[in-house]
Amino acid sequence: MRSNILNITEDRSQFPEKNAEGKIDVDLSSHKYLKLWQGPQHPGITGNMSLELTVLGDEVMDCETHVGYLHRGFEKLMERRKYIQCFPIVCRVAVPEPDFNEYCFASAMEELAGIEVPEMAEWLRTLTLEMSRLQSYLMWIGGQSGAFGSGIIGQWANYLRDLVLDRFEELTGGRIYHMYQLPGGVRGLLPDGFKDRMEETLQTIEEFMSDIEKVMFNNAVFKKRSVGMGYIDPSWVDKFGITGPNARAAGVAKDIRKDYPYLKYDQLDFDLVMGKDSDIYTRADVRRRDLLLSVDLIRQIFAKMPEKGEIKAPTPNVLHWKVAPGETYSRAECTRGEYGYYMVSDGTEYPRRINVRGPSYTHAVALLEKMIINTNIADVAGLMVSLHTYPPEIER
Amino acid sequence: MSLKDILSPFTAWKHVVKDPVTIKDPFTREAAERYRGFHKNDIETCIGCGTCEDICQNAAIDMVPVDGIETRDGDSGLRPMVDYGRCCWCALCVDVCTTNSLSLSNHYNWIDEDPDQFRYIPGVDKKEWDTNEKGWKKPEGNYELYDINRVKMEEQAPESRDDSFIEIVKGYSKEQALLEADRCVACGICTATCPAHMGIPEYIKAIRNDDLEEGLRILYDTNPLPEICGRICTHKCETVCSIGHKGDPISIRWLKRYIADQHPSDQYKEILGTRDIELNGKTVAIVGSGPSGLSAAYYLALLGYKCTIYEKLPEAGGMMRYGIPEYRLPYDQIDKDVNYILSLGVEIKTNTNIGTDITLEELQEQYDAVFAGTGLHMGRSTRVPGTDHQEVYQAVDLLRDVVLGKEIPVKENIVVIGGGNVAMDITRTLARLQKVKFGKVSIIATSLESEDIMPADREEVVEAREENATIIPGWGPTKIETEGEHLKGLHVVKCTSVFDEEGRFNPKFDEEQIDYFKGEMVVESIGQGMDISYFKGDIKENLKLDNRGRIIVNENFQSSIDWLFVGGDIIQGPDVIHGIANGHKAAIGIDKFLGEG
Amino acid sequence: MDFGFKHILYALLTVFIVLNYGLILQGIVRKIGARVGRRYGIRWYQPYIDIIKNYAKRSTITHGVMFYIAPVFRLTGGIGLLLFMPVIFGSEIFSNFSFAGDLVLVLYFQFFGVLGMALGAAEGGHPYSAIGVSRGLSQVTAFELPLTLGVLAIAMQYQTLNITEIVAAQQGGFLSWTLFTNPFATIAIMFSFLGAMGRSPFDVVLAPQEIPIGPPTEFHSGLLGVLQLNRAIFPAAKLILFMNLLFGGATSWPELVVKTFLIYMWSVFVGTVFPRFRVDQSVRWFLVVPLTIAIIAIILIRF
Amino acid sequence: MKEDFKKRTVITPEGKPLEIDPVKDYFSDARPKVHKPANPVIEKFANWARANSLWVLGFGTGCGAIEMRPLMTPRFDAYRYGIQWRPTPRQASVFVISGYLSVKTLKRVVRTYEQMQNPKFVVGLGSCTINGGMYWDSYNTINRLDHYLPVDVYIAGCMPRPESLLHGFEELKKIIKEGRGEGANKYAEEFDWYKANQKKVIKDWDMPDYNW
Amino acid sequence: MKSLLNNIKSRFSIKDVTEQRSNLVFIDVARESAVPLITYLRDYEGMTHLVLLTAADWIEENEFQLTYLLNNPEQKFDIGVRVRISREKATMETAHHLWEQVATYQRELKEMFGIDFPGSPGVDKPFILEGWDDLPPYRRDFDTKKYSEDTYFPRPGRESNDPAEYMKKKMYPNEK
Repeated sequence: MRSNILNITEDRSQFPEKNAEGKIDVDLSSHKYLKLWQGPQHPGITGNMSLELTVLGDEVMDCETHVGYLHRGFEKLMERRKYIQCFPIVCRVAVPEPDFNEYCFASAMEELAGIEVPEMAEWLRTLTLEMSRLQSYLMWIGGQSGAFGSGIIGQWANYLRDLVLDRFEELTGGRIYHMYQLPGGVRGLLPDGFKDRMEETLQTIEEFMSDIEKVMFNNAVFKKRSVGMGYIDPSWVDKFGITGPNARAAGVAKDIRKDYPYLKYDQLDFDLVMGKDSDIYTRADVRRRDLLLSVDLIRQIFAKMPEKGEIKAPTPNVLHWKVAPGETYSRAECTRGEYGYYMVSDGTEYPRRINVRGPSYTHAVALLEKMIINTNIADVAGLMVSLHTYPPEIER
Repeated sequence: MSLKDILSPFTAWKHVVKDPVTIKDPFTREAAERYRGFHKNDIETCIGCGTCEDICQNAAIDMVPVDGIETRDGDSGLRPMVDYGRCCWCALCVDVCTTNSLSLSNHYNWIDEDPDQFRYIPGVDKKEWDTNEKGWKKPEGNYELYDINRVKMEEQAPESRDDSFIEIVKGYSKEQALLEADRCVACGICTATCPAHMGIPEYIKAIRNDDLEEGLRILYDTNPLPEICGRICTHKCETVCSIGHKGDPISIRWLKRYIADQHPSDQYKEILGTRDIELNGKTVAIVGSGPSGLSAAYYLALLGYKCTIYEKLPEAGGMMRYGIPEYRLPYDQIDKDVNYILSLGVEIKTNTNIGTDITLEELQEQYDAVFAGTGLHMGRSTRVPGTDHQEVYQAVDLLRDVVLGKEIPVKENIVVIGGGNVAMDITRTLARLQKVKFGKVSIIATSLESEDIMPADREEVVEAREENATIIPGWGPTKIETEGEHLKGLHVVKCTSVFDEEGRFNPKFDEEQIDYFKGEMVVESIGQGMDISYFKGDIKENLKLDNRGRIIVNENFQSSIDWLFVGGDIIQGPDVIHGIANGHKAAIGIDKFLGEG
Repeated sequence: MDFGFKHILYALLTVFIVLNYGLILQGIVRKIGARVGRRYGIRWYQPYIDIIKNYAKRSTITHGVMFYIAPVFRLTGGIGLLLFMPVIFGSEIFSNFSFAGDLVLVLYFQFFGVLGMALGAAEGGHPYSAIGVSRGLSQVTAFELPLTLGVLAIAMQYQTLNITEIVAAQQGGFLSWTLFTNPFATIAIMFSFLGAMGRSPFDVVLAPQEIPIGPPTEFHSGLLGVLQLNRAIFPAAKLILFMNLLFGGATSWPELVVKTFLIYMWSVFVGTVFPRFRVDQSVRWFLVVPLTIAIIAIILIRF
Repeated sequence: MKEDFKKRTVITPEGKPLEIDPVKDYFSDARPKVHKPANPVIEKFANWARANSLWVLGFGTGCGAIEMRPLMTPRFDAYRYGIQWRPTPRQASVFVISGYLSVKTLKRVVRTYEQMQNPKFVVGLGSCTINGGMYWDSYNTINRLDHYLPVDVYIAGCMPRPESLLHGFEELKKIIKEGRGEGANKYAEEFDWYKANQKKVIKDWDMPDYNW
Repeated sequence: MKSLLNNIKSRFSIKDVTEQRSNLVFIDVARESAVPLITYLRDYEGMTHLVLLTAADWIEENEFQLTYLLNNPEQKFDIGVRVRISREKATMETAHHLWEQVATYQRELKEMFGIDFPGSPGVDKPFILEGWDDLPPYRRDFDTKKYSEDTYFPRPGRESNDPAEYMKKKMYPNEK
């Protein structure tokens, strides 16, 4: 279930003794323990957060997550911006996957304002969401292998991601921040020849993914490091609010694309990617298969979407768009789990309150702090990446 | 763990013999066709409306003056300056641009040591990407961030209106007004162009907020005749409206009418807070109850002056009542505006002709100051042969007679000379009378100006044609053919241009092309003149005129005689909104004059 | 062994050549690794610039005397390793200070640098250094065991502790190389070699993802320059050692280049595709796989 | 101030009380020194080496860090231009401030910058470093990087593309070769001004002014 | 969902029910019944997944609104439990014992809104901000633009003109 230096298999999660508050008593002056900070300047940390580790030898005794290094106060900034002005800033909440922010924001707003998005725009949104999932997974796979010391996968995966970004650039005009899913629709049809180029990219991805499977997933050392590491018990899923691949790898079928079909997902044919061992390896494998599923979904979308159509519903003048008062919650399945926007409108041109629910919020704080205890320092980075945490969505 | 797990990773080595996927020369790599790079701006097309500044959530855009771009009607003379220390390249400024002048190139590269360098005025400061054709442009198709099409106004159908004087335009309902007001981008380009500088974006905003009382207050800040202006204003604001560059301009005039229509006149005092005005004991006489006179009276009354209006005709309103047909401006609406002004303690003496019933000198003695806004009530003649015939009429006279209820000698075929709004008014009025009298319409209106530069409002021409009047622009009259008591018709010649290169009136004709319009009656409507015969004696001596016979006034509309203020059409030419603006400024001037004295 | 002034000059020449060879090798190997990742990688002469750059840094801070001495220790380890074994067999100039018991000294120098580094890094006060050092020491200890046993097996095979003699014994066709005469010892040593080269899967000491580059975390400027020199000389020296012990040594520079390059490529070949072991895993691995083989080698020699 | 940093008194094994000031113990408060360039010929050669061996500190301070990965991976492969990662500030020579800096990060950035060795260079990446970018009105991000650290070169963009970054590094190389990359000395010269600015925004200043 | 609403209506004092979507309902409850209600929902109605916990500031009414958004993973619907608490010395009962991540949420709310949750672990520790000495930033009366301008020196040299004002000035220089 877990592993530690001496390979003692009994449960060491209660070692050392915990006090009434559930924390261990650490006397640093005893020189028995060492305080170790990983981050914010640390290459093994995704994004910018820090872990305050208390270690005994190579074993982590206690961990506290510190976030806030990337806090920009989005939720406050949005309160003093008109709805349309929030549109360029929402994508900045999560850099690897801006599109889910754009979608959740737009759909929450459209729901409150009673706007019906045209068919074509829905297809294009579905397409960008899947492309986004693709590139995010590709970046993650580089991080996961990198965290265990294999640089070569990261090189390939980032190349593949770059290809997807090129397609994004053609479609949306932006590489990282696409600012494509405007409330009411999207900002452009597919450029000429886009499908062919995308298909080429997908083939390259599939080609490299089979290599990555051979080099990373059929790798003795990678298995040694990841199998049995970082176990998540299925009973924790509700307790910690775990969603997405982390839950699916634990055998809990949770996928918003299936559970609450949005956009055109009800017209796409796919099965949930599930795992059962719930360790780092399984989670990695679930994500790998999910990545390939995205490839398949993009092909399906191309096959099913119409050639032309309206891309934007008529909306009120965006310069003074007043959204009807009300509250709603809009969610989407991102690579890390449930992404959601909780929007409160008071009927003015400015949102009253927008709360962004990023999956990392639960994964990187409460869950990570629990999982990290009694692991090896060397595994901390790999463990963290296996939860696919991303700090900016914790602190926004 | 199997042997396969140990061996299969080595397959990675097959890549060592493959070519690197690296971009060999990343320094000259071009971005995608749609890439959002640095800004470009077509400064000739740009009007400096500042909508880009409004939508920019980064406060990255400043509107700054630019050398070589003059401020003029419809162009603020400002151009956007972009701060790349703020810009996030969302391109909303491009999508929202009212003239489609702003776009982004796909150039992405800007490195500098000095952080203060990262701002420039696209299109003005030359940049290497100015000629770059690629880059982000507003998406094609029905992609607009606001509605560029005007909300349709319900009107009387031509069949039901061509024999009556019922008001044609029905006015906006609340839903329509909200939709129309929503289209406004609140740029304010219209404000300066409007002679009265009405707070147009502000009152449109009041409509959006459904705060019509606030809207009314904004209207009365600069314009005491909203019902009238809401119907017949020449709406210079709409001409320059920034939305008009790619769609229909906002129907500012009708929105103004919408605000005024929503309030019964008995609520005005409450809303405008004019219930109790303290008099300051000074008195002002106002000659003429046209827009300038009423406007001056209103603002003077607000300041506490006791005003008395002297009107020659039986009812107040001047040209608004006696020059504009009822189907455009119903009399009850004039009464509504006028009565409110009178209710503020303004006194009116109708049927009182200055010069005959009472002289200016007497007014000077009785009052502290005098404002003269007597307007242009004399028709001008083309002076072509035959204009002295008895069947040749002046449009202003006929229009006045209609209002006064006099019998109009309508003939079966009529020719109208003129292409302005007055010409359209008389054409459509006579057409109605023809329809009543003969059951059919046979009237021709002809103008010097060709169709595209006709001074009349576009919708006037369209509506006139809907009412079966014939409009034939581009012809100049040469001779009226008469035969004793009877009039036969009008000879015309093709007019090729009206203004010379310097913009002066200097028509050119093509003598080859001639035409002949048959008719038993000719109405001239080529402009009006003023009648200032009431200035007599010393006053006439001391009053300074310019070389074209116009009274010289200063910016407060004070003439060379300090107690005499002059405004309205006789200063500014025929235009209701100018008249209102004059009256307002004269009121301020009088207050200044009397306050000092 | 007569220590003449001439010998010192010869030794310096050797060090100079090996240093340059080491630097170029470093550059080329990184380029090869980059090719697997489908990119061009650094320029082959980049390591030279890096060293010059580091020496050209203007400021240096210190954490104490040991902090200064540690890189010198480390470099001494590398140069010591090089100087006490023959580089080119049969060449007077490049036979260095090889003497009767040099094999023992060479094994000691393998360890010497790490110890010095441990002292210096600990004085640096950075927790990552401390952790890196503790990992490094345990890993070195772990792979030294099979290595020493393997070397012992060879010493027993050739009945000498002099590397020159070991090389001499391997002359006469490649079938007389230790590789073929004593395959078990070779395998054990070559597995240990993986650890000695500090590449994946045994690079947890420097692991940038886990503890940013371990022991040298605090070293900078000129101090890092010294370490970099060592990083060029030490691997090259190790390669020469393993070449001498297992692959018949070299009688000319081109032969040396070919052989050492191929030996180096063995660690690159493995290192590029495998992630890294945790230190407990690598220690266990060394104590199970190579050690067993080394023991077999010893036992085979005995009988 | 954190509990760990507060002054405290401990009893030594001899039984004597000993006052400990951890801030003084952990950090140095010596002012940074101005390091004059060496003689021009040597300096020129040194600058060439500095320019061609840019060791970038692996500290992604903002969202710009996301474009670092493409930069260092096959597609753009900055290694071939002498640009390399370095995970520790001691050894890095270039500090890429990749976008906005929250106050909490600024504190770490200042510390990290001060740990780097002279000469060191700062690249401001993205609009946020120039004038606050899209977070210009945020209560938690600084607006102008040059108020807190000497910046050598700015790259406009949000995000700047990897190509832009490469252009930026080329510009930096040019600056270094021309001997203008003296940010570290500037920092030392105007130390008090920088410190005052830093202290104005970093509210819980629990470190000495200069801590390497 | 109907029966669920009936169940809780009979057990708790519900102020109001707003049906936003077929699978999203907001329930307004009194402060005292909030935590018992979500405990009940979690334990007996299968709403085992806490989606989020957040607050909104209704400064005009001098109240904070707390929203506990609960999800039923089996039957796929959400219930948002809304509670109004006073802005003055805002406190709320802690719910950290129900889900592990609630303590984090409450820590954030304490920092960003100043809502206290006595008994919640680590609630007083700074979470995102460091050395913050102003109003809790998510409160409506905290002006982020002003704070930013006062603190972070905007780059000088920026000035803009309002087109309407500028045109009036240029075209009618004599008018005020």
